[in-house]
Amino acid sequence: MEKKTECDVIQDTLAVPYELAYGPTWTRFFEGFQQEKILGSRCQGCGRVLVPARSYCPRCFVELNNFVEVSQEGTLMGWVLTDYRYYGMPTEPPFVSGFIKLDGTDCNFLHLIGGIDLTDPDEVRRKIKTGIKVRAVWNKDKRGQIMDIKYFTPVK
Amino acid sequence: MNKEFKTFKKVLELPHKYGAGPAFTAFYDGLREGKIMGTKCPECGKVLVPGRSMCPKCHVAIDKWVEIKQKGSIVSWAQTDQDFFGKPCEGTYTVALIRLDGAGCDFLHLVGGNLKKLKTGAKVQAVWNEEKKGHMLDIKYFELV
Amino acid sequence: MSKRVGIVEVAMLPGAETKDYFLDQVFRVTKEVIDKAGISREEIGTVVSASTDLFHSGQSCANAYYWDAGAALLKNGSRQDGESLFAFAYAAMRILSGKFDTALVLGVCKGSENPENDMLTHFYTDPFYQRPIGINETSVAALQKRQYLDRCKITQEQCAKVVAKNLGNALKNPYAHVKKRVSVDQVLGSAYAYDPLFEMECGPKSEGFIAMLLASEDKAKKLTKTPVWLKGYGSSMDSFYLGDRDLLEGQLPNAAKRAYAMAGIDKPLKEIDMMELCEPYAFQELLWYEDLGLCKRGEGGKLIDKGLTALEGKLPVNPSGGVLANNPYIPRGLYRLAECFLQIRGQAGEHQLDRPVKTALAHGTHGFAGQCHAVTIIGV
Amino acid sequence: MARPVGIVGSGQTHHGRRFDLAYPELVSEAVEACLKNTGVDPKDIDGVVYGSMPSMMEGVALTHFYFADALRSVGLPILKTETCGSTGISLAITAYYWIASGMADLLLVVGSEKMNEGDSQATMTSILEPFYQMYFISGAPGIFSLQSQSWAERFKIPADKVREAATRLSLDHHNDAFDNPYAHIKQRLTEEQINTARVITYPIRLWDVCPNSDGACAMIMASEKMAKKLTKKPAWVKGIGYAGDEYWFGDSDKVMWQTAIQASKQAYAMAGIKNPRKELDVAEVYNPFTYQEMLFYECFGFAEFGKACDLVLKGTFSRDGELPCDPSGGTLCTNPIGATGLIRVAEAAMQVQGQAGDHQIPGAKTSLAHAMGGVVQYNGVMILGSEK
Repeated sequence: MEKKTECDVIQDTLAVPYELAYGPTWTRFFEGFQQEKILGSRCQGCGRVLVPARSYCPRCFVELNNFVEVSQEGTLMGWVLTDYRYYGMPTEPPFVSGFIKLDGTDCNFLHLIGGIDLTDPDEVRRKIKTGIKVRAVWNKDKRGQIMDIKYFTPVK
Repeated sequence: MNKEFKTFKKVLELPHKYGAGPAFTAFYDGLREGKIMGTKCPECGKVLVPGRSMCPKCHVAIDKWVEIKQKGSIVSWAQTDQDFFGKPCEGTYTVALIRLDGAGCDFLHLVGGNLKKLKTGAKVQAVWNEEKKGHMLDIKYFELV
Repeated sequence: MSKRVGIVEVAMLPGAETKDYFLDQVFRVTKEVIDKAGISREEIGTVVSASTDLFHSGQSCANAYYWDAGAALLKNGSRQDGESLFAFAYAAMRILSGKFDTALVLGVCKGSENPENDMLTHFYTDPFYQRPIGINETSVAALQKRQYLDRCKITQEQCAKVVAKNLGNALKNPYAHVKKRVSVDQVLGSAYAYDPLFEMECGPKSEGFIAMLLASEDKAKKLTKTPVWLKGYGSSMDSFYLGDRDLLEGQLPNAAKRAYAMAGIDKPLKEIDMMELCEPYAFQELLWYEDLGLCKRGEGGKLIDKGLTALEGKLPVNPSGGVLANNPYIPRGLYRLAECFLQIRGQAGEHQLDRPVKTALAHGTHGFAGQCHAVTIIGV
Repeated sequence: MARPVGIVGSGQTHHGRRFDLAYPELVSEAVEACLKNTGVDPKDIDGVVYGSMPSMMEGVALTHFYFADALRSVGLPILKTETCGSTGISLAITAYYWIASGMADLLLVVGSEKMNEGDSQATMTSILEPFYQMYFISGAPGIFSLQSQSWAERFKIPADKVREAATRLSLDHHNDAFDNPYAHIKQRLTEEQINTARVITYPIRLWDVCPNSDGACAMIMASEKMAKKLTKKPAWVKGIGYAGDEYWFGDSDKVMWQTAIQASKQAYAMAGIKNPRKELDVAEVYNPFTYQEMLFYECFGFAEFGKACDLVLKGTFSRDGELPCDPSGGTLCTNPIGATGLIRVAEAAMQVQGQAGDHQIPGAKTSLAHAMGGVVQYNGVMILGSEK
């Protein structure tokens, strides 16, 4: 048989279904979302307020079973503008993901930054800067999931 | 924990392009021509089917291709009428390890047609689909002789 | 170099499927073993976990997800993919190297979140040859069983006896998933999963969360009055394509040979007091008896006929109920080892054997028809 | 004390887009090259350590089954180590402990990835759970962009200066890759081209980012006795460090990044290194992104915090600089993920063995290899030396 220089390629898409359990802590956290509340947990060991709420502190390794409502305003600690489509993207690009330190908390919360025109990258860079204050904007229709917060928008 | 918590259903969809490499490409080319192609290891002389680019025992490169007989005998078989993920056929599914005449290993494929006399050791021969696409299932199944 | 590695403590969750959150379960079992051993998270030297990416977890890099829940924060840790006895062995190696005093071994698999095992094991196949034929672990087990019945004259009744024995044992095991008494006739009357393999001969799909604390000889003696020592370990891998293998002459004898040599065991039937074997398909337990040197090839059926491996037999096998009663795919090897540990300690509870257990063997296997085996021997 | 462990040698595939081979054949290419380079008799091998990144990329679950024959592991004990992006270095670390424990004398260590067969962006996203983080981290470029911007902001480094330093790194590494016969991207670039290339995620541009490569790397590691029998000049494992932090990205500081700092400190302590910039002769830093590379220089103590740009621009890390970094072209030019960390170790070993060919750093005696993985979570460091 003659040796081919081009080899065959088989194309295929695997689709594998999973059903993930929320468990008590995520359930409570997203119940909070339905009342437009962001819930965190205070660690009795290190005193840090962690958000989203947790069932344990990774550093102190103690169980946490308290929920504290945290501020819906915070400081933007970092951000990234994404202008390409990918598997699992939250919304059509362009969009900005941000790293937000909600007031009174001790870690950064991840969400979208929006409420401004995102089509011109230079304009985005003028309006979105690390260190600015941002505030949560909620969707009217709440389904008990992370995108119930539409985005965080810069506070004038 | 008596309370039932909700669940999140997700389907992971993973697109893949698998490079078949020289050995499977050659094997598929054989299927396109209605042939079952194997290779003969220059060291141990074992005939392997499907053909390989390297002998899994001697680890020497192989490029000597040989056509394999399309008849053989059933070494083992398993059967179900139920549906299951990845089932390649309708109705009764019979998968078998078949020792093709002259081969040094078993060939995995389906057994079909009249299955009344199906048993270990039974003689079978390949039945081909009319249209051949360079795919394992160009051989429709092996039928009892 | 540490001379020996001891198992100090173990904690595990039952196999029944729950709607609990994955990370909560990892945290709970990890915290439990740490508390039982009376140490702090900081004192743990290293963490080696076992899990698998995507297919049995729905997530890539699954170990990144449970890293902190598994007490590994800022630790030099690692992960083994697929087989939890690998994680045990690797953790033991880390201690034997002299670089760590303690090691936490984790095995996690949330079966409740996954599709059926047969869908996932279908992806063990190569995309070119075996996948289009539609095989999965169960259909391949049926191919293996056919050869066992044909070549070794094992009977269907003998295979069904394994189910009756193991599920009977599981009735008293609080960690077992399947709890029902079944008779040989019920097994033989169940539908075929794939002819000649009965549905009731197949293990379930279970959850598994297990944490085990290991320590160097000196440290283990400080942490517990009753450490259980690692005596021997061996593993071995087989060829990939089914047609290239003899499904009855696999690699378990090789893995066992290595473990026996390390443990100094010549006559396993005499020198080992109990075994926990990984038998996702009932007939495999009989085949494994032979591979482990308990009897000659083809005589596995006689062993079960004689009741030799029953709870009250000479060498009880799977007093926990085995994988037929609880099948958390990845950690199932570690569950076997945990049962051995508890039996040696006399802490197995209601299903504690009625005589002292000094040496025990735990076995893990994964892959089609036992492509890979791992054997661990522990003792006082 | 642990038994000394040495690296005898290694073999790599020609990395790139390899649709000319099926995946097991690609693995085999590296294994056979390694056996040829080292002259090891396969019968002497006690066991195999294998790993890739996630199974998702391959579309085959538990690939150690699939590659059993190519890995020459049939009949042998095997360990399957996987720690995401850091898999490669974790493989070498696994072999180290296996040999140091006394349970093996000679191991074959193999890492591989076929990045072009799967959807690497989708794979990256599937690392994240769908409750919270998955939506906001747009694959590797997104997360690394976030990290680098936070770094520049923290130390008030002007954007122009960061750009200039990143361009210098990109230019150097792409030039270096021409001296590495196995490198994937071989492209002569100009500063202009790098500075004006397409933005991936601001401020990261095309030539700041690694490619998707298909490739494999195999390495032989051995006990002291065995290593000395097999080669006159083994590379000895002098130090090991590894650490991981929280899964939730917002929980820990990724600028003065504790896992990178701690992993390097552990490795330095074991190797007795006090001043890494002076005592190391060459480093193979895992650098899929130019910006992030500078952050590593600082965490590893090659530069003070906030000062990496200055040293890059001074040429400290260039081929003829004080501490040459990634003379192989690094991850920036070649990234078959599961193999990448092992390639870093193999390259670092070749340097102290004097076998790095055209990209040899003359007289190198002590080297560092590094890999990173997880949701910007893991760092592993290995120090190698020509003296035991």
